[in-house]
Amino acid sequence: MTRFTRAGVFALATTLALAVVGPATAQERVKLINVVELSGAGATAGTQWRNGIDLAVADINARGGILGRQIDIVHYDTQTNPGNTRAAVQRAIDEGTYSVLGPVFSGPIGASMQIAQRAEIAQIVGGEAAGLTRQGNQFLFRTSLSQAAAMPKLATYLKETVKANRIAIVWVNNDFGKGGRDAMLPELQQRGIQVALDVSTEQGQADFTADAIRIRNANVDAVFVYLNEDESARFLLAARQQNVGKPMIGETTLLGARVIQLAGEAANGARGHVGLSIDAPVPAFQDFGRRYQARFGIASDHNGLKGYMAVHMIKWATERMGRFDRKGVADTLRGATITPQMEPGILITTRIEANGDLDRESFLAEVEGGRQVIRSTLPMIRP
Amino acid sequence: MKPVLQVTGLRKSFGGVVAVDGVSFEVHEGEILGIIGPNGCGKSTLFNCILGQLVPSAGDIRLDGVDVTGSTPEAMNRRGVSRTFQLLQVFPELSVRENLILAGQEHRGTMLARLFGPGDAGLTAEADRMIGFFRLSHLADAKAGSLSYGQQKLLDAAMAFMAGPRLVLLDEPAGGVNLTMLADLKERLRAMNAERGATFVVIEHNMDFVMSLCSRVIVMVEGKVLMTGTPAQVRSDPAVLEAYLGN
Amino acid sequence: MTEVVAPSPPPSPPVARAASGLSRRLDGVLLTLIAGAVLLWFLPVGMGRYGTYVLTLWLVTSIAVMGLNLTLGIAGLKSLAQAAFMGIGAYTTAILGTKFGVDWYSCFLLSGLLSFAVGLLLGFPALRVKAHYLAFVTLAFATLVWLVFRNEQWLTGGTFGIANIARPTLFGIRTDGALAFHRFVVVVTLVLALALWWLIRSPWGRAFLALRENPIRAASLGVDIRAYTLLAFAIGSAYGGFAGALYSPLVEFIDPSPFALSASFMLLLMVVAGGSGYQLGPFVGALVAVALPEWLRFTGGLYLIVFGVVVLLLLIACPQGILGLAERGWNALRARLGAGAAEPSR
Amino acid sequence: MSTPAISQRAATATHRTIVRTHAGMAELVAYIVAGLATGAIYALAAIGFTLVWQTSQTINFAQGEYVMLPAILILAGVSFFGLPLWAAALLGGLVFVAVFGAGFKIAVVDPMIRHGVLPLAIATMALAIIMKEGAKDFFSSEAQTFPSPFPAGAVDILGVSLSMQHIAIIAVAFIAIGILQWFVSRTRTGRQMQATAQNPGVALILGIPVARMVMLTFAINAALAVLASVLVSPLYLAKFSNGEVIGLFAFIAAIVGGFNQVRGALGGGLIVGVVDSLAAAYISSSYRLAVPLALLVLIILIKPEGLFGRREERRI
Repeated sequence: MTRFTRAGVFALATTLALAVVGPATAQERVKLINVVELSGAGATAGTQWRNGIDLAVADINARGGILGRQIDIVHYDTQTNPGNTRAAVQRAIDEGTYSVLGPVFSGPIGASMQIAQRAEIAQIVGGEAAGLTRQGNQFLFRTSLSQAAAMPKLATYLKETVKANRIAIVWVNNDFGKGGRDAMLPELQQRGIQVALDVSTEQGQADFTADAIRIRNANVDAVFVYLNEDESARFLLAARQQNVGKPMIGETTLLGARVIQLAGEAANGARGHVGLSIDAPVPAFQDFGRRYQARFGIASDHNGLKGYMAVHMIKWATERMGRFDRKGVADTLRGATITPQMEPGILITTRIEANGDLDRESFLAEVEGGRQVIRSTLPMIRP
Repeated sequence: MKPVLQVTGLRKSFGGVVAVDGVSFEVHEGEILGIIGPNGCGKSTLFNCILGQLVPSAGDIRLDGVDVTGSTPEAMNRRGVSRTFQLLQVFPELSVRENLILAGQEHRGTMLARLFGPGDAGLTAEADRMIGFFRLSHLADAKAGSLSYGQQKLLDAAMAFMAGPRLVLLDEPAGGVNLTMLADLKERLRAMNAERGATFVVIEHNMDFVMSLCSRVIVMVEGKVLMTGTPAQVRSDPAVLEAYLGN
Repeated sequence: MTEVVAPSPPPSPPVARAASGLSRRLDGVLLTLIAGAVLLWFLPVGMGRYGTYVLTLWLVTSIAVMGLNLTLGIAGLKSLAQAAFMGIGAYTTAILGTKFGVDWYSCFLLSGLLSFAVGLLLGFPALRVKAHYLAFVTLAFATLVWLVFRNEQWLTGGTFGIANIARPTLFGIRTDGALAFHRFVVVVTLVLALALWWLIRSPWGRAFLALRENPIRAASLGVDIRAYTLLAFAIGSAYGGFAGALYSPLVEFIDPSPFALSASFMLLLMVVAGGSGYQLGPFVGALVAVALPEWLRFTGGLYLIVFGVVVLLLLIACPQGILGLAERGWNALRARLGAGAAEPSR
Repeated sequence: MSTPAISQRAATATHRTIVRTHAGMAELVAYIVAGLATGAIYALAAIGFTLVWQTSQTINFAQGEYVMLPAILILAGVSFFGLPLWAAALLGGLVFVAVFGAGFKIAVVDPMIRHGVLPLAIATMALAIIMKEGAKDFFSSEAQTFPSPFPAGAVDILGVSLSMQHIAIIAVAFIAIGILQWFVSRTRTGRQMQATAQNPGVALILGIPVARMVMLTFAINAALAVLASVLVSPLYLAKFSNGEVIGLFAFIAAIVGGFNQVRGALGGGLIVGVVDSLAAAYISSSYRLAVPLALLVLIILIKPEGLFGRREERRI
C-alpha cells in the first residue's frame, strides 16, 4: 500500500513539477521509460526490476543526476504479453525516452527488441535466455550473465564439487526455465553427467508434492533446480515435506534471499552458482541489499540488482560521452568494461561484449542456517 | 380419399411408463382431424413421435405411403410436415416477418445458394401474404416477443403454414388464448383449410374449439385410442363422457 | 389470461440489431462500417507509431471478437476458445511465413481455413452438449492448444516463440511502416466485416439467430441444426484465425502467452461488454479491452484495478453491453421526442 | 550345472521385482495422499462453486481468487494493523465473508442475475482481475509465508512416509464438509437451503425464505474459501496469482463430480487432485495439465451430469 502511495505521490509530484516549471526546465531533465512485467506471469520479477530502477533513480537524482540533469522515470506495464510490450516500447520511443529499460522476460524482449533497434536506441534488459544476443542486435544489452555463460560454471561445479553422475532437473516451463535447461543439457553431456529425470513444471505452479515424490524415488545424486524464486521456495518446502534428502543445486534463483526468506529451514543445504546476490562478499551488493530492504520492505533478488545496474549503465555511458546522445549510449556501452571505481552504481566490474552479453565475477554459494554463504568466487570468463 | 399420414401400432415408453400404447389412425387429404383426451393421455408424446422429436419404441409412420419412422424433425419438415408446439414457440427477438421468412427459407434452394442469394430468400412477398392472411399486417415489423399471447399463437400457426406443407400438426393452438382471439384463430384455420386445402391435425383441450373446427375426432385415454368419429358421435358416446367426467 | 392490445411497434433501433431487419440495404451498420473505415484510414496521421499500433491492435482484436460474436452473440453457442483459434491462425502464418517463405496472403487464407476446420471439429461436442458444458469443453480445448504451442518447440518455437515475421506487400508496396500496415489492416477488417454483414443478412444469419432463440422450434421448421451449429462454430473460429494471421505480422513476434485461456476470457468479455449480438459490438468491446487500459495508464500502477472496476460497473449498469445501453437510451429518447402517443418501449 | 546359478539369478530378479513393486506401491500411495490433500482444497472451492450455481445460476470465474484472497487479508491484518494472527484470521475471515459473500451477492449478483448467466459470469471475470491486481498492488507482488496451524514433518504409516500437513488438510476438509452435509440434511435451515438449491420456484411456494437462503449459500461459499485459503497457504505460500490454478481445478472438479451435488463436488475435487498428482508422476510432465482437462472433456461427453450428479430434467 505504502509503495503505491509513494509511487502515486512521486508521479503527482513529477507532473506538478513539470506543469509548474514548464518546458524550459523540462529540457534540463532526462526521461527514462521502463517497460516491464508488472502484471501477469512476470509480475514478481518485473516488480523487483522496477524497484531496483526506482532505487537507482533516487540515488542518482540525489547525487545531482546525470550530467546535472535529473531523471524522470516512467514505468509501463506489459502484462507479460508480447503485443502489449511492443506497444509500450513503441510508446516509450514515441515519447522520447533516452534509453529503453526492460523488459525482463525473454518473450516480450523478443517482441520488442527490433523496435528499439530500428529507432537506434539502447535497450537494457533483464533477460537471460541465450538466444537474445545471437540475433546481431547492436542495441540490446543484458544486465546479467547469459545462461550460456552461467551453465558451464554450474556443470563444472556439479561434476567436480558435488561429484554427481546422475542428476534430476526440475525446471519451469517458460522461456527462463526452458532456456536454462536447454543451455545446461549439452554442458552436462560434455562432462558425462546423466540426466536421469527431467521434470517440467508450470509457471506459477503451487503444488510441487508429486514432483518431489518423483525425485525422492529417482536414483540420482543431486537435483538441479531451475525455477523462479517463489516456485523455488515452494519446491524446497515440498521437498522437505517429502524427505527428498538429495543435494539441491541451483543457479542464482534457488539461493536468493527471497527463497531463503520463504522456504525458511527447508532452504538449508541448497547450493550452487550465483550471478548476482545481495549476499555476495561484495560490500556494494550488501549495502544495496540493506537499502532495498529498508525502502521496499522485502529482500531484493537478482532482478532488483539488475534494475539498479541497468540505470547506472546508462549513466556511465552518458557521462563517458559527456553529452546526451541516444545512439551514442549503445556505441559507448558496446565493448566497454565498467568498474566500480568508474561508476560506483555498477557495483561490480562488468565487461560488456560486442553482442550485448556480460562478463563478471560470480560465486559459488550454499545456504547455511538460513543465510547464503559464499564458498568461492569464480573469475570472469575472459578476465 | 387417400391417406396423407398413416400411423400404425405406435408405442412409446419412458422407462417403465408407457405414454403411447399401440395407437393407429389415418389422416386424409384435406381434412381437419382433432385429437382430444384428458391431460397426460399421450397426445403430445404422439405428436413428438410422429415429428421426430422423440423416437417411437414400436410401430410405424407413413407419409404418402413412405415409411418415415424415426426421421429427424428437420427431415420431417422437409417432407412437408410442420407443427406448432403446446408452449409458445416463436423467435422473440426476430420480427414477425422474419419469423415467417425463417419458417419458409429452408425449403428454398441449397444452403450455398441461400448464402449467396437474396437475404430474404425471396420470401418477403409470401411472408407478407401470410401475415395478411392471419391479420397481423400492422405488426409485421414488430419483434415477435412484443406481441400479445394470442397474437403469438396466430404467428405460431402462420409459421407452420408458411412452407406450404402437406400436413400441419397443431398442438393446443387454443391454449391460453382469450375468446375473441380464439374465434379469430378458428376462423383463420378454417379458411386455411377451405381456401388453401391444408390438411391438419389438432390436439386440443378446448372441446368447443375442436368440435366446431374438426370433421373427425380421435379420443385418446391413457395412451390408447378410445374411439374415432364425427364430433356428434364423440359428443354422445358414453365412454368418452366417462373418461372425461368419470374420474 | 388477459389480452392486451399491443402498442404500435417500437421504432427500429439505431444500432440495427441483427434481429430488427435482416434485409440487405444501406443500413446503419453498413454506413458505420464504411464511414469508420474511411475515418480510420486517415486517423493515425500525425498520431505517432504507438497510437497507430494501438489502433491496429484494436482492429485485429475486433476481428477475433467479430467471430466470437457470431458464434456466441448471434448463434448462442458459448465458446471459451477464441484466443486459441487466434493462436492457430497466428502460428500458421508465422510458421509458413518464416520457415517456408509462403506469402502472407496464402498464409492468411490457410490460417482461416485451418481454424475453420478445427472449429468444425470442436463444433461436434456442441451437438451433444449445451450451454455451460459446451463452454467447458472449449475451455479445455483452449488450454490444450496452448500446451501444444508451448511444448512443441520443433514446430512453434516453444516458449521462445517465433521472431522476425514479415509484414505483407500489397501491389508491390511494402507495409513495414506503422501507418502502411495500419491501412492494410483497415482494408482487411472492412472486407471481413462486410462479409459478416452479408452473412448475417442472409438466410444463414436468420438460421443462426433461430439457433440461439429456440433450436427445437427451428428444427421443426426444417432448419438443419447440425449443419448450422457446426457452421457457426467454424466461421466464428475462422475469424479468430484471420485475426491471428494479422496479429503475427503486427507484433512481428509471437509466443504462446497471448493465446492463453485468460486471453479467451478477455475476448468473451469484449463480446459481452460491447453488446452481444450487435454487429458493431465487437468494435466497441475491443475498444474497451484494448484501448481502455492504455488510456487508464495515467492512473498509474493501479490501472488494471481501475479497468476491472470500470468493466464491473459497466456490466452491472448494462448487462446487455454498451450498445444495449445505447439502444435503450436511444429508444427512450425517441419515445420522449416522438409523438406523445408512443410509449417508451422496453 | 548351471541350474543353481540360473535359479539364483531368477530368485534375485524376483526379489528385485518384489522390492520394486513394494517401492512402487509406497510411491503410488504417496502420490495418492498428496493428490487427496490438494483435491480436498479443490473440493472446498468446488462445493462453494456448486452451491452458488444451484441457488442463483452464478458461474463464479473468481472462485480461485476467492481462495487466494483471505490469506492475503489475514497477512495484511498482521502487517498493517499489527494484529495477532488469530485476531487477524478472525477479522480477515469475517471481512471476507461480509464483502465477498454478502456484498458480492447484493452488489453484483442481484442486479445482474435476471439478465442471464453470461453477463454475470463476465462480471465475475472482472471481479477476478480486481481481486488479483488488488492483492498485488495493495499488498505484495511476492509470495509470502503463511503460518501453518499444523506440525511440519512426516509420519510413517505402513512403511509409507506421509506428510503431516497433507493428512491434516484432508482431515480438516472432511470435517468441514461433514459439518456442511449435516447442516444441509439435518437442520431445518439446511433443508430449506437444499430445497432452494433444488428448485427456487417451488421453495418460494412452500414459504421458504428463498432470498435469505440464497444469501446463506453465498456466505457459505465465502466461508469455505476462507477455510481453503488458510489450509493451502502454508504449503503453497500466499501469492496474488495463486487463484488461477485453483480456480481452474475447482471448475474441473465441479464438472467431473457433478454440478448439482455437494458430494459431487467433493468426489470431483478428490478425483481431480489424485489424477493431477498421478499425471505429474507417470505422464509427461509438460503435458501434466492436459490430463485433468482430458478427463473433463470425457466426462462432459459421456456423462454430462457428472460422476455423482443428478441428471437435470430435460425440457422441450
